[in-house]
Amino acid sequence: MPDMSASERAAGERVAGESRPDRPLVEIRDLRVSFEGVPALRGIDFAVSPGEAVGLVGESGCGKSITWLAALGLLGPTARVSGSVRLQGEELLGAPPARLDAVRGGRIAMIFQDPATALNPVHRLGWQVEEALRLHRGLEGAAARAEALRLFERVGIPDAARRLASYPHEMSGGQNQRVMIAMALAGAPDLLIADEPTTALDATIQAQILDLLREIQAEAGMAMVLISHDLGVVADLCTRVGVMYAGRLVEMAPAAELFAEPQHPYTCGLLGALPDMSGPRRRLVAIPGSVPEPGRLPAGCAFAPRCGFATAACAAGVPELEAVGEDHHAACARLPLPDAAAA
Amino acid sequence: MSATQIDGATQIDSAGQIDGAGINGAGIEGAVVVAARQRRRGMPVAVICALVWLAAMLAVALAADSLRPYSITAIDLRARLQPPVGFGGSLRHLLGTDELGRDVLSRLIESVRVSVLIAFGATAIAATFGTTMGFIAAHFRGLVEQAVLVLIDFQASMPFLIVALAVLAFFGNSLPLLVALMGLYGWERYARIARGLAIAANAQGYAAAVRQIGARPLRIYLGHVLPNIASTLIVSATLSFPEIVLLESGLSFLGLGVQPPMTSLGNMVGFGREYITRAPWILLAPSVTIVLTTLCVSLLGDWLRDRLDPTLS
Amino acid sequence: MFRYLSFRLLRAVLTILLVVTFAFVVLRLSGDPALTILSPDAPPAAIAAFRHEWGLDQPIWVQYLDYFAAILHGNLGQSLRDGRPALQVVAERIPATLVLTLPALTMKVLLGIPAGIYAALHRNSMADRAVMAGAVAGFTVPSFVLGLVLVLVFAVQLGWLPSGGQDSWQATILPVVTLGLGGAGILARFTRSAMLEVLGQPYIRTASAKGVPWRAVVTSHALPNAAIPTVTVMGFMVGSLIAGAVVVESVFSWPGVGRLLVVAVANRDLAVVQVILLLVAATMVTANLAVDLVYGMLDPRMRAAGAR
Amino acid sequence: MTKLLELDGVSRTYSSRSGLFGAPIPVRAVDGVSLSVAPGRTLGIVGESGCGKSTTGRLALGLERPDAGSVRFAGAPMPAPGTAAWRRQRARMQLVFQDPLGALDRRLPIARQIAEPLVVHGIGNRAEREARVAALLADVGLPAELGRRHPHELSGGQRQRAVLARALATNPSLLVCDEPISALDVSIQAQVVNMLADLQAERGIALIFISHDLKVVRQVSHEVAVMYLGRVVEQGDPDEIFAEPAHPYSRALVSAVPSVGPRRIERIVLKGDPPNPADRPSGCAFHPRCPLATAQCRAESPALRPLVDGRLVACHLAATRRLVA
Repeated sequence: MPDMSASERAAGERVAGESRPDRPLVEIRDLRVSFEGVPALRGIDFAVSPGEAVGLVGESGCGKSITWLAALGLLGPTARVSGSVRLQGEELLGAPPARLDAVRGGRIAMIFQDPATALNPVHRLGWQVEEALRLHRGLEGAAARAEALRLFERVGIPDAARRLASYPHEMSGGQNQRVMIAMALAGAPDLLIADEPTTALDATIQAQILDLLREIQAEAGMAMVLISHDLGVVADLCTRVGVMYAGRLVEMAPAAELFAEPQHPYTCGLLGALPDMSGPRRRLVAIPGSVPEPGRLPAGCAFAPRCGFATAACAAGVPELEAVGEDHHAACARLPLPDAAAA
Repeated sequence: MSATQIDGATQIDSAGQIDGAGINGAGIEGAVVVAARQRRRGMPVAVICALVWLAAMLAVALAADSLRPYSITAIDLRARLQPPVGFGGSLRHLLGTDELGRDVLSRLIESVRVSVLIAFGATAIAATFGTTMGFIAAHFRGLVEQAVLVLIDFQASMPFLIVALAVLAFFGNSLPLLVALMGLYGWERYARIARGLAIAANAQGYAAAVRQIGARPLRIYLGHVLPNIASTLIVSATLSFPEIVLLESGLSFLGLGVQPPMTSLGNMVGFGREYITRAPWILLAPSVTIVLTTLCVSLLGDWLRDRLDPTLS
Repeated sequence: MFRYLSFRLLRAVLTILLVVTFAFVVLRLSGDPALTILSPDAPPAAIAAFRHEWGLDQPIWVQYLDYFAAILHGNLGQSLRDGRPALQVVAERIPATLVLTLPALTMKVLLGIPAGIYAALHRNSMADRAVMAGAVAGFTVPSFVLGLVLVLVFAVQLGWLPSGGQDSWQATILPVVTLGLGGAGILARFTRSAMLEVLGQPYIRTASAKGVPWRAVVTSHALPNAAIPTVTVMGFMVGSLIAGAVVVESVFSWPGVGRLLVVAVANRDLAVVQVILLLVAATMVTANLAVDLVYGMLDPRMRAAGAR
Repeated sequence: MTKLLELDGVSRTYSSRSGLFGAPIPVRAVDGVSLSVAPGRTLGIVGESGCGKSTTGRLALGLERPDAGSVRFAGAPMPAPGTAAWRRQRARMQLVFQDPLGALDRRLPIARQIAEPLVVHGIGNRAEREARVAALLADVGLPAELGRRHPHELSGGQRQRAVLARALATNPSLLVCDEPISALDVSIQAQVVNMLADLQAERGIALIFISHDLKVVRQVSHEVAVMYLGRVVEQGDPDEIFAEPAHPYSRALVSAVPSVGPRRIERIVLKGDPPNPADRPSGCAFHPRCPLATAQCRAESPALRPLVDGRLVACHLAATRRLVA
């Protein structure tokens, strides 16, 4: 791992050093979601170990957000969800509402893309954080106020004491995202799901938030799932990365390995399509065609029509995730690719 | 009201450099549901019934002269207050007769024509006037826009029935005045919609794109903006059409709308009220017609809104 | 907040100004008052004298200012019918109207808002459909039809309640129910859509995601936000307390402001019509100001919009 | 090389007011910006939201008039917006928007929209226009039958191709692309970037490429300008600027780019938010967030001055820092 900051390295070593526990923190098995008969998620197997930072990347509509919304029962009544989501062995799908409420924000916290609309406009920021403290830590009144202040300071909100009494519209996007993070930390969760936490933010603010997430994850020792369409963001923060396409996981590997030696043609394509920040400029390798619509998926491998390696066999059946290396899995019928490195 | 304050402040880099905010996240679920909906094209039974009723009303309005069994003023004093068929009446007068022996069915047919024509005329006037005002506000901005907004505010904050009654008190009553008055009803909704959507299209959308191609304002507003917002305007019209019917029938009921010898639905209810105990059919026939018609247009409007324009509340 | 309120106050004054101007313009457009009042074949000298006496020979803007001054002095003209001050004639009728509209407003709120919330929370259920059907009926059935049907059933057929008059409290039941049912339908429909809109917002998902139980999500996250648009509709309903019963008062021969207006319009009693118009405008404007105040309390963004 | 478009010290101030009676607050969206672009070259403009890069693009196109400074296109001053001369000039310069779906009229088939500039400017007869539309569709790599479809029947990438085809219809010599790919999926962005490069090579169009995505700007630009709060803070060769930024803001911006590959510049995380354009700090607008700010920076606004290697930097410390580096 040539390029990691100190804190990243620390996080990596900690996960490695603690020897991967036998039982994952969260284990998702064959999770499927459909909306009014249209499949959005077509069978996801995924596990998160305690303390690790996992990235989930993919393009719009690939199901990366829906996976976790479904896992926490946050999809509307139009969604049909099947499969299994276990939190340290406890099944969450179909769990009673009271149990889910205790898990949400308590064991598993979530932050969202657009902090401006994700915070309630009519309540003070302090109140919104204190609500989580009351629900999950039983703190009331002055104790809750003091803890909220501590959290605000922890996530780097300047003038925190005064900001507790502010409303979301009085804050910038970056500050609101810090409040979201403070709110997520309020329940001292074991897992933080960050759903495109920096997509709506400017570049320099994005850097601030990513730094904060990295720090907090290392400090609190919690696991994190970072959902993003930006490979760079995920590469920065995560030790393990999953790539999704059209409602399925197509590749899953340690971050460094995934970016250095991608196996699935789609991952190769995504990396080839990214311009470099340094070195000579080269013509970008674009993936032809476009992402299929959820209701109109091709038969067999959904990526086959855009894939340079596809054969007739690819349309015959949906490939399953298979091990292609230590802790490295890919779902492609043509593996190993004839000339993967070239792509 | 608050809209003015908000768009005054957000002119800088309205390009919205928010990095692909729409691509990911919560939008997905919606997109999938929409995709699912688009595949099921069908019309609920209630909407079909509504359409049939409305088509019948329209046919009655257009062909009133040939459908009417009697003249609306044909008085038959020997056949006064005859009940409808099925309640002891004869086939000569299907819906019975009124206090002067006039055929209720004939008067109902004529009333439908008058009421429907007034409602259509008024809706057309309101839509045209309101949309024009909205476009003017969106195009000129600044003081012109503020003036239009004050007018919109005024119109929306005064109960229209009171204003209409005041105008009728001052000017007396005539059919053209009544139609023009009804035509002022609800113009502010079209103006709001037209202004809002035109500003959005101008800010960063198809209208801005066509403008920078070099098209003239008339081409932009009539050729592009109007067709694009037409569905929203039509939905809005179907929602305000029944209100105009109600307003006209209310005025006529009070004796201040359509004047005798002309007749309209509200007018019939108003005069029939005197005989509510002895001959309720005089008032029930037009009442049922009003309720069914407004109900059907509302059903159609709601359905159209769900189909065409879920953003309109 | 102060800036915001003074801005709203200015708008309110502007609205009143518009109403007065409207009344003036309409009055002048509607024909020469000299001819209307004196009859067209009065001697020219009498007409000239009348014009001079009432200032009708002055330039139009002087007339406009005079008109304004008269209104500011509370001089709103005499009723044609009995020559009494129009203001007094109207004021006498206000209590009778409030006896109908206040209980009706209570009924609208108590019936409409809970029904709307319930329907939104149980979207697409049978209860939702029933509420929506009731709501649609509430505004597609004109109040005079509803009123007459109620009379037909409860007064004529069953004989339980009086069909008109105001001799007993029972006489208020039918008009109040007629007013209340229609308004409750509109309010239910509006509350439902406001609630559905709010329930679809990302912050509702955030609240669920942080483990807030559904009941608390509804009461402390959704309701305060849904209240904001609902207040507008309520403001309109409060604003029409004085003249909101024009049709219903006519149906039940109720001697309120609405009935007075209808009679005044029929008799072209312009002074009375004018007073009612101004009164309605003033109530509406006051109600709207109250709405703005409530907005400021409910929505922190509004406070900021004014403070900026 | 002769310049096609020259912006000379242009400023644009909006007056933002709250409501009808609120006190107007002047907001300097663009403040004394001088830029130019030559035929066949690409000028990239980068910066965060509110930095004035979109307004600069609109000023360059003459869609808005500067309050100060001048814009010259092919040597002539820009006519006033809305005039006949201005409308005629639209044929020579075009804008590509961020959101292709919004920029297309969803009620008209693609082919008619591509033909619209020709109709507006009275170019060709019906048959000639049809032929031209077919050629344009082919140029942007869209199959001819797509011309009959409506915008919503196309994918995001196809729509942006259609918008490009329309922009190219009148053979413009200048194209301003305002965030042309940020609404597209990652796998589609590369398609559009490649196509833009090809079209420029074939037709010698001058491009102004406005984006917050530094990687893409580096990929397409011959020259790049970094903007902060309405001003250009650094301007020059993209390879040099992105490899060794001289202005502390550019440096932070470059270092903040999330990257899969190795990082060349140590990450600098700036404190605070970009300030509100309505409330501009004194002196150098960047000083409250700048890790190197001195007393001079707080008091004095730095001018854009050339460094030894030819690039322009607006920083009091840039010259000395270069020596140190």
